[in-house]
Amino acid sequence: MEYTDKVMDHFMHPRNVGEIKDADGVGEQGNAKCGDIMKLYIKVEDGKITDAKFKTFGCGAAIATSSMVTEMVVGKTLDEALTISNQAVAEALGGLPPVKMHCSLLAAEALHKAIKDYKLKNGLPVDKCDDCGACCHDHGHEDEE
Amino acid sequence: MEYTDKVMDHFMHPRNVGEIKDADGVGEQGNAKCGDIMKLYIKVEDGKITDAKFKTFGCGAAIATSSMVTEMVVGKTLDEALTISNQAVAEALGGLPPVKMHCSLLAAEALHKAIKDYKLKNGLPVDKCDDCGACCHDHGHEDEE
Amino acid sequence: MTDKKIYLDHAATTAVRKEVLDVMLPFFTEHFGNPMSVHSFGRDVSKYVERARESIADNLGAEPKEIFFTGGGTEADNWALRGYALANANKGRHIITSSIEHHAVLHTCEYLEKEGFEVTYLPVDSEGFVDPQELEKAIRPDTILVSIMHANNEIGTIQPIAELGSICRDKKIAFHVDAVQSTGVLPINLAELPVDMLSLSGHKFYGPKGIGALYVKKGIRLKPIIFGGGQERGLRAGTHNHVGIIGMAKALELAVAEQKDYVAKLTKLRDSLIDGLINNIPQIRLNGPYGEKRLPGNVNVSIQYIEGEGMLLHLDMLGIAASSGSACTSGSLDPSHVLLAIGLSHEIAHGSLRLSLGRENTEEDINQVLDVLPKIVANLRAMSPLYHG
Amino acid sequence: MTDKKIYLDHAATTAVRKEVLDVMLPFFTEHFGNPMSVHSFGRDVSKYVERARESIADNLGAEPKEIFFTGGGTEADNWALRGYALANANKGRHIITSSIEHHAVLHTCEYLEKEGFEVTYLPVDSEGFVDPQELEKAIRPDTILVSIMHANNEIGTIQPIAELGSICRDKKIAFHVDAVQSTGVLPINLAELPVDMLSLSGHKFYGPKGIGALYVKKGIRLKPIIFGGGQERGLRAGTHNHVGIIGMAKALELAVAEQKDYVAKLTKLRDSLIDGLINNIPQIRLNGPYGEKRLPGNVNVSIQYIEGEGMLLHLDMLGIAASSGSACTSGSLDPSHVLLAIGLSHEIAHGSLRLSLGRENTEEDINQVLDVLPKIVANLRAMSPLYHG
Ligand SMILES: Cc1ncc(COP(=O)(O)O)c(C=O)c1O
Ligand SMILES: Cc1ncc(COP(=O)(O)O)c(C=O)c1O
Repeated sequence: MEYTDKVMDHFMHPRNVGEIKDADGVGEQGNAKCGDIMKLYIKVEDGKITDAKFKTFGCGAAIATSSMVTEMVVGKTLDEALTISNQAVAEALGGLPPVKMHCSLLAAEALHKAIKDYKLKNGLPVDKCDDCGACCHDHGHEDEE
Repeated sequence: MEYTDKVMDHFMHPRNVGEIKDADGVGEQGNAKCGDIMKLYIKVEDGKITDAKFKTFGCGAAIATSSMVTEMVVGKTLDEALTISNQAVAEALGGLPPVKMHCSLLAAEALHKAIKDYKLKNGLPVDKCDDCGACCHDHGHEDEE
Repeated sequence: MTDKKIYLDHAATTAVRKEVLDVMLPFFTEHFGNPMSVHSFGRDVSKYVERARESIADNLGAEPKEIFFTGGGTEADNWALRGYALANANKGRHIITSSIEHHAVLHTCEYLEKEGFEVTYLPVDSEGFVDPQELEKAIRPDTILVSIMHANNEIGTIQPIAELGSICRDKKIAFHVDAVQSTGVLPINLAELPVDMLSLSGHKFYGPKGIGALYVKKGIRLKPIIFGGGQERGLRAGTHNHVGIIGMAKALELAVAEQKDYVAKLTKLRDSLIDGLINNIPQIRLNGPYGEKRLPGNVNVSIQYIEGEGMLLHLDMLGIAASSGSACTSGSLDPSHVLLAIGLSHEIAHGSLRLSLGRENTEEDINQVLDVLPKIVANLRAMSPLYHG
Repeated sequence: MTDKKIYLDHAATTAVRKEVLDVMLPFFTEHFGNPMSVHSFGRDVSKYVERARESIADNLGAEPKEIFFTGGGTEADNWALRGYALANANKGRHIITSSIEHHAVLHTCEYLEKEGFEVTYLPVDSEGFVDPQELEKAIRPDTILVSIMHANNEIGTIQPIAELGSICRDKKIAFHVDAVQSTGVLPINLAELPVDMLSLSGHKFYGPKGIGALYVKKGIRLKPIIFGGGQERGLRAGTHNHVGIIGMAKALELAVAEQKDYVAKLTKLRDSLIDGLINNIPQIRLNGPYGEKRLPGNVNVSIQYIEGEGMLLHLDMLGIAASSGSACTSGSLDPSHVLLAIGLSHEIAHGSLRLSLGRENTEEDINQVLDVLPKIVANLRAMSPLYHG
């Protein structure tokens, strides 16, 4: 199992660590029992995400994908942000080891939850798929065997 | 599996190879199907074995024990010769590898048969145990497991 | 930060010692025959293989005939359990083991469960000890085999195998011990210990990988689990890995000869590392016992609010190699079954770190860890949504 | 008679080539980590293990994911048969193999018979060939697996595996090939061959002992037979023998690169040895075919009226290492099952001699054998009660 340089860079120097005290939306995904929790805070202005911060308990990939997702969303409209899939996060990091793909799910889902939180708070319609997935996803395995 | 020097000596330089044309007793044991046959010829004078020769088809141990048994019997009375057990032959050779112990049986049994042959030819009483054993003995294994 | 790398994962594997490699070298190219062959090339090698068997037997208080070579510790464990269970199923189909065995034992037990055996997994206390009374209670009329490890690979707990073995012997139940972690480090005298089978693995005591052995006491019946040629008296087929065998024997000779000094050295390092960690990192706990009943080279701590892999990666960037019982590391969903079995919650088990010491470690290595780890922990905690200050 | 020893038992095992040993050396002491570890010591080794896997895959026309490492050829054979049978028993319980397979296959089949599988042992013709029509006839609706070796270890017969494999593929039956004797010597392109599993063993092509591999085609389902850690994608537990893996990969690279010249050389030596034996020893027969369908390094003859071990011992005293299919040599009661299967009587099978050629053999070696063997034969015949002149 080997992380890409990009993953290691985001792990060693994570961008946007912290909380946003007056966040417009907050999403939390995972739980400590499963070994990973991500809490994502967003500021939204004019339908655009203007700031994002995170706190993550989890492995190297969990921290790196958290960092990456905060970088990816800033400047995006909510709709654009909602199209960010876990594959997109993993790709942006130059790929993840197969056993770690579930970590990219964590970050994508925390993002979807934060957006949903913002929408609910602001009386906007919420898509039924805005937060899906549950804790302890089956880890994606590389093999069909 | 390793042969003792004594076995190798008797194998490389077998004593008493050949036939005795006017033998007083001939014993043959084993069969080619099982991979070993020994034919033992003896001359008897005054109840004593005065000469012995052999021909053997078989492995190194079969040839060495054949050679050894001919050395051991010459000069012995028939009764003395009958007490020569396969263990005695093996011991005289400094021991045999466990999987080869059955070869010492071959030689001892050919001897018993040759003596029986002599006795029958000469109207002497024959012990029911003078030739025992059959072809393809179970090879002695070193282990009880 | 220095450039020197610090290896603290000796429980995972060790390097082959130079003295061991030197002994192995001529056997690759010169003395290479198949020990089953009749000719001089074969007899030559066979002699060395049998000497290695005698040496290993000597160093364990066993007889050469009781030592069988395998392809590693895992195969030895598999063989002991399956080989014994299949050969003795007529006497009963109940097996007892502990909940903190290595997966080589536990997954073999799961296989045997599918094959119609029943397995009792004994609980352990908060330090990882199996209670002999629990063993007594678990024994049934149809119990045929008990398998308990000598020392645990994660938390270092040393089991009371003499006591556990006596219970088995009294009841005429076979007793298998996985000694993969203890071989060479703890004294093992099979002439006195009530043990019927014992597994070891070369690469855990500075020998080569891919070679192991199973001690099988005279009179114990096993079925083979690998079928083919007549090697190892018909019980374990496959051309002998004679280089591995010879190397493992040498490694064990050295380990046993140097055991006293080695253990003293490791114990000292271990205890200063444990003390340093406990004193310098808040909200930390030691897993496994303190003192004599802990493997001399084992340190295992759980550090609250953070996950193990993050610590490993940070340490690794600083040239320090350690291991963790976190789930993320192994690619499984649950953290270490051992840490859960001693009563840790999932949350805390995820934040565990194992530092296992060996020959080349020094007091400076310990100081280096104590210098960098508190900062790493603070750093990761600052990032953790669970930590509030 | 010279002092030089002549090794003619390459089918039993080979020495590790110097180029292979050189590649292995740094991995004992320097690059020694456990490839499953997260830290740099582990990743370092993991990289080399995966490169070795790619190299082996490349040299067999397979994908890296299709190569699984084992503790040798025997384990690979055991795994292919038992692993496949157990994973696919729901589809049927009939297996087909040949009567001249290695014991690693045959004894595994016997085990499976006890487990409720039915096994058909295909006969072979007088040269050791399996008839594809016999295979067709033996296939039943409940046949799940066919296992036929590429080249026979005793008599060198090369089976028509492409043809046999097509029959299996047509009927959607898995096809396993024991390529332990052919690896490196015969071209094997799994991208084209209709083969689902293939076993190999490092020490037969100048790699180390105690390491092997099983090719498992994508889509083929196998159960593990050794349980424990999650190595080899959960299918074969046990710490990787990385030195063995790396050495085996290098040995295969060299063998494949040099295959053409090596085969030409061996074939020439083989044929002059065969011709010389046939012309210089009366009442002798070649076992196995002449020409292209015989392993280039294999010579096997039966010499009437004498027993094989005697010849081996005499040759050995002269420094020549050979092997025999005689019962005495193996400690079993019957001579080689292969020689019996090609129709030899017990008597004649006992007098067999295998001379298997390799890299360091020369024309002089052949001449030396041709010089001494006729005398040895005459000598032993003079002692034989079966020989009448
Ligand atoms: C306690 C214990 N048992 C068994 C094993 C398996 O040994 P190996 O990986 O050498 O097969 C290990 C190490 O991996 C171990 O620590
Ligand atoms: C055809 C064949 N299959 C399997 C094996 C077993 O290989 P190993 O002894 O390396 O386990 C051998 C050699 O011994 C062989 O010649």
